[in-house]
Amino acid sequence: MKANPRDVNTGTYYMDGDVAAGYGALAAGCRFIGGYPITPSTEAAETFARIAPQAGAVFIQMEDELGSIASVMGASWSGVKTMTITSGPGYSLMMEAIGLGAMIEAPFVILNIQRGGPSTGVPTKTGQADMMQARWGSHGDYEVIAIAPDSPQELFDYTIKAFNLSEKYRCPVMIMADECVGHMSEKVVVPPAEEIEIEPRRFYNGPKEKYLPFKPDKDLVPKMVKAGDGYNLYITGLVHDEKGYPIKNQLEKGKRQKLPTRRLVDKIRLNADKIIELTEEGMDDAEVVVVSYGISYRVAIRGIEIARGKGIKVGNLRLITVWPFPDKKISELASKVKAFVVPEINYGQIVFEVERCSHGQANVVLVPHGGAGVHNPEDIAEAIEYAVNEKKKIRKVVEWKTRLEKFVFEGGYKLNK
Amino acid sequence: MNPIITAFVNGIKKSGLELSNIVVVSDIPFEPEVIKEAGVDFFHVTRGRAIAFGTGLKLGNPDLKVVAFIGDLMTLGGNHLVHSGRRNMEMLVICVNNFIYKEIAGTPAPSVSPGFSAFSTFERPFNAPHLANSCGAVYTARWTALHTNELENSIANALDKRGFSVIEVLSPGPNFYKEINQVDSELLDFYYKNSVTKNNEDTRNVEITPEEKIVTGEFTDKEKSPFIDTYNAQLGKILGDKFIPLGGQSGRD
Amino acid sequence: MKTNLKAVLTGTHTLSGNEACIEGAFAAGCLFLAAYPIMPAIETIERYLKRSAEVGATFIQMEDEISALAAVIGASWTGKKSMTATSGPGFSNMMEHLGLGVMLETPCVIIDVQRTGPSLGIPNRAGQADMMQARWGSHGDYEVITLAPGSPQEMFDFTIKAFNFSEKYRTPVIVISDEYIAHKKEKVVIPPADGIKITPRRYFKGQKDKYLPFKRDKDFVPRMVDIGDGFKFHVTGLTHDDKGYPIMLEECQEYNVHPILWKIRNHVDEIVEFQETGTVDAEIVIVYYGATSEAAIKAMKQAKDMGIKVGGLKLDVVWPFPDKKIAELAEKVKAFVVPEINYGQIVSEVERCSYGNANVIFVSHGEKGINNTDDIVSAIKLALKEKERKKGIIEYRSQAGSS
Amino acid sequence: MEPLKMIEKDIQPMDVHPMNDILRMDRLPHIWCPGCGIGTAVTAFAAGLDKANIDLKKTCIVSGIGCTGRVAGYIKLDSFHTTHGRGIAFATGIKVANPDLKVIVFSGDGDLISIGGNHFIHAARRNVNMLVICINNFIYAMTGGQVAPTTPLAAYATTSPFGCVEPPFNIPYLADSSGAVYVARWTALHVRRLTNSIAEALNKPGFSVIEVISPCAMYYSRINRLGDGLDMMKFYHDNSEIRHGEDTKNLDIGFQTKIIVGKFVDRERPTYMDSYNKWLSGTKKAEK
Repeated sequence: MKANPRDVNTGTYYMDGDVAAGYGALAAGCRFIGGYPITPSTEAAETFARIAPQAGAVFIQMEDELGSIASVMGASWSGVKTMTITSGPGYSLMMEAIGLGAMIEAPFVILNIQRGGPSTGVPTKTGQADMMQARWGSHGDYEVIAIAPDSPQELFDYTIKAFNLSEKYRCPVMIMADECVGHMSEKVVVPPAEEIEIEPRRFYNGPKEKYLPFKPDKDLVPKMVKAGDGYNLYITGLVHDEKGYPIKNQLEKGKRQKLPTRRLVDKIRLNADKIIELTEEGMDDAEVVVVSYGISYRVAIRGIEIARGKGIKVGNLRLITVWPFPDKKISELASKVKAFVVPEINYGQIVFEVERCSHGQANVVLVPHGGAGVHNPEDIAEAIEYAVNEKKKIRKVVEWKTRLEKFVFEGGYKLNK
Repeated sequence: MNPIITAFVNGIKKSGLELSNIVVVSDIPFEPEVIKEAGVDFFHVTRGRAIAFGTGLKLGNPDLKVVAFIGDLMTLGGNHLVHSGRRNMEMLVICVNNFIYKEIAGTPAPSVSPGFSAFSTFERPFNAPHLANSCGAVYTARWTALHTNELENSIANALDKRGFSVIEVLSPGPNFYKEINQVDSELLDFYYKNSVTKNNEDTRNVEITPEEKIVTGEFTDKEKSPFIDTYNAQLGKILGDKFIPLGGQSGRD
Repeated sequence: MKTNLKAVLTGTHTLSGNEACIEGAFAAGCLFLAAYPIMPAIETIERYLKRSAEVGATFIQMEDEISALAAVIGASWTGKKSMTATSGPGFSNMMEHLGLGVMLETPCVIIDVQRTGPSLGIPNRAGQADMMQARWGSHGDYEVITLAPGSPQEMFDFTIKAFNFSEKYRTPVIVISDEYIAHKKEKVVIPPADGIKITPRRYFKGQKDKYLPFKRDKDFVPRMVDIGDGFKFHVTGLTHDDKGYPIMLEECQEYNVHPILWKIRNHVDEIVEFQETGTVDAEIVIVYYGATSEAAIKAMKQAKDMGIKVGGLKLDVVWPFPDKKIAELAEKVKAFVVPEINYGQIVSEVERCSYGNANVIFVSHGEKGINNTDDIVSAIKLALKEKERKKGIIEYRSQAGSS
Repeated sequence: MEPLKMIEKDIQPMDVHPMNDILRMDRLPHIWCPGCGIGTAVTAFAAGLDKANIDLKKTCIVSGIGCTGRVAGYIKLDSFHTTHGRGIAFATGIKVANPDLKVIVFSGDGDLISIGGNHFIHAARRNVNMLVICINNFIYAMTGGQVAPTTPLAAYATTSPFGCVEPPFNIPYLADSSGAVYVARWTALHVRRLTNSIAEALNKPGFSVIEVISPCAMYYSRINRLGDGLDMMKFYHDNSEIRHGEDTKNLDIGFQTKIIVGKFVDRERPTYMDSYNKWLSGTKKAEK
């Protein structure tokens, strides 16, 4: 299905990432955004509020993030594509509702422009420390899809893709951008509507009385209907059967009890290969592979250039889809290379996944950064150099001591003059 | 069956609305049979978020008639209640209040909801109709589980209103699944002896206190432009022809 | 430090996990609980309320879990040891304030009684699917300490430990139990008050005008004072310097946040606790925690009876994870068997730390929940049969469960 | 006359600022924009603290997030800058855990009424003994001018680019109907009355709310073309009317309409701790 020309503001723009995400959402056919202002994601909400009414879409600023995500799920079941926009603290507030979204299989998108954390942290500067939260933040077992764009153009493109994935797999999809990308102004090309591919909602077309809201198709994803179309829906956040009716705990009787929640994780895990998107470069003879995502990828490019200048063979792997994690790819690479270098703007999150998937075959070096800034490419280059020269197998993640750390803790840096 | 649910189902029928257009959002799980019988769509969402979820449903499809059941005494969801009242979001909120009995009776309450009995018995409850009224609800009423007939009519009236309507129902709280079908006869007796109906009473005077009788009745009934009308009017004024108003099927794919 | 004598119910009692937890809290000197009732954590609140008058402890039922944890953090700064109790959905709501607790470096204890998730799940059925959430649930970088008791007695002991850890490292500590332990009634031995080790709060003792709320000692833990003692301190959830004043710089972020992680990461060996049984010559090691303990121990016995060399590693402290221990065992054993009531959480940590040296067999959720002894035994057999070193987790799915 | 008296007290030798005891001088200059009313309110607050004659050692201040959320950082009391909207919840914990403390929550309209609306109404219902000072500048200023639950109908904001479509809250009415015992509203122009009001409310047991209408020269007045801070102050001067004891339901504020200020509610109700202690002694008796 192609995008509706009414929703697409075709043209070439110079805009920041947040704005591009707002344009992308509308182009993807988003009809409802419930949001709450939070730096640094507000511009996306502002953009949507400005362009939505002309396309019959609506932006509502809810009273808090709890309300905004609940309204988004409501709107999703009313039959429209929906999104919410937030950053770290708001994202933490949404955790309970994300579980509900996974449970009632409402397709919706969350745009999280990450900032420095924890808690209020550094609101106006960047961070990548919500990556694990995206996967594990809500209680109970569920799987989500998370995408990490690295430029305003990608925030446009991957917002559309996020909508498509959420419709396809009926699960919450997170766009885990960061403040740098969100506030970076670059050229953004909005293509004509006929060049934008849109995944339509998987509506049920059979006879009304036969409809089961949670009866899966072959790919484990059930079909949806709209509220108010006379299907007599019963949708609950409790563990439910195919009809949607809650099932009770029968374990006291000592019986086996099959839980339908298994499908919620399987529908992503078994389709992981179709979902995962990566880019790789220079892998053929690489001794060290740099694994990065989001803004760190763009910094890593420079770090790799420096290292290559010293004659080191470095491969560059970029995770566009961070969740589900490309276990197989990393595992495969691990048997070929000496080490992985993972620069990320946190003190170790995705690096542990890389460590897990490398199964002790390659060393893993973390180049950390606390946030409120990006890496110094020299640090990445030095970490690469270290990794290529390290002969031993090291049974833990090596945390590279960055220039910043040395400066702050050893260089006599004074915070209070 | 719980008298409130029965009254609710009868109330919808009395209102003459298209049943398939009604969506019930609740943080209390209903028995599936009830929903099947009522012929409405039903969403059981996280605690306290029924009103916010309903807001999304309404704005996603303005043709829907949304009814939100809140069973948590507006604790978790209090904020959504006051803000939706302020916006005058078109929806009916039925607030099931099980707090009062314990407050007033002063004796150990029957275990209507295990675990809740001992808590905070010293705290003053909200004057729910007044709170709703003060933040802009167009319709407020209070009934007990005993006033099934009045409750039915009230629900039918409220569904007729365009705007944010709140009906508080004093009842044993169906906080947990199994209790939804249980009603305590002792409690009904208590309501019978201790309530008085005063329609159109100023909501300031309907606070529930241990000393006075519970005032029931329809308290507020006013006209105010609902959110979607205000939205369409304001944006239409500014944007003119470019604006695609909410409502009908215009904005939907 | 002495405990309040009235607070310690010395003797042997039959208590449920939830009740034992509160007794542990009182024994540890807890004087404040803010909570919002939720299944299956309600009994903790009831027990607290029942005993609060004689102990002199304060209780408030807040309007939601968000405010409950906020109130707990506030109360902790008044000098009272504070806690909250909740279950999955409430725990999710607390995530933002878990981050605040970390940033303000406030000692407090959160009891999460896990139930089947996600979302509302099944309120009266046990689950273990909040394990990763406890570690990663809030935004930003932080480390937490999480204890996973496996019996009412451990509920009692670990709650005391949790308070001690939280005071020692000035951080929120999570005790992650589940519906099964919470409602299981068992004999709980409460020692005399003087037999209970209590870590006192690390108060600042110097001059008033010299106090800096985030000036770290050598172990990276700063010292605390109480509100109302005239220190006129300022604390903020923003990135801050030693004074607690916000500074929005990259350097300050490094200065502030990195030590918050170090104070846990550099003391992992002191924090991590586990119980080992028969791992010396084991071919297979069952890694378990919390509610699956019973089934795991039974399975171990059954397997031993069959002549299989099987050992057990019970994780008492789940976070920080005992990386070294697992890595060390991985080099000796053939495989790990990890039973969990979820679809794979701690098992991925075991996979990570085994560095490809041992197979990792995961016994998932099981349709039998905590009663999955036979599943574990079958998984052990599967582990023995597997000659190849597999990459990735091998999931054992019970016959009845496969579809 | 209070601010003057304060200066008199310290008049010789003047090597420290007269507010040195109450403001954190090492944090100045503050972050607020020129023309903003928060600074004025903070001055009034400092003077009010002085006038209230309370033990400052036993007083603490809690803020949420936002422009006004930064107030706690400038006040030399035990001060807490917490998460967005949770100031009242945090303060409730402090107050209940240690009832000897005097707790003040100083925050903005978005923080207290939007995201923190639930805590606001519940704390009022419980009648937790605290003073809430709510700066109302009709907009989210820290994040750059988004629509707030106090933005008047048809006023512009960045997330209501075609005019606000939601009627605003009448904060005194909301506070009153939830059960606050002391409710007043002033503008940033009414410094002396605001000071007196703060001093009075600080000595009032129970949940007290003071709304302070404040100009936001950077966002609200710029987006709506209302001039600078001084123009807003002039507007307040010409358009505010003092009506003590006015029924709180008549206190709606429209876009550039008359603002009614004054003290509206001053009543007695048992505070949370009163009820709690009463209940506690009751249970103790029952146990005996």
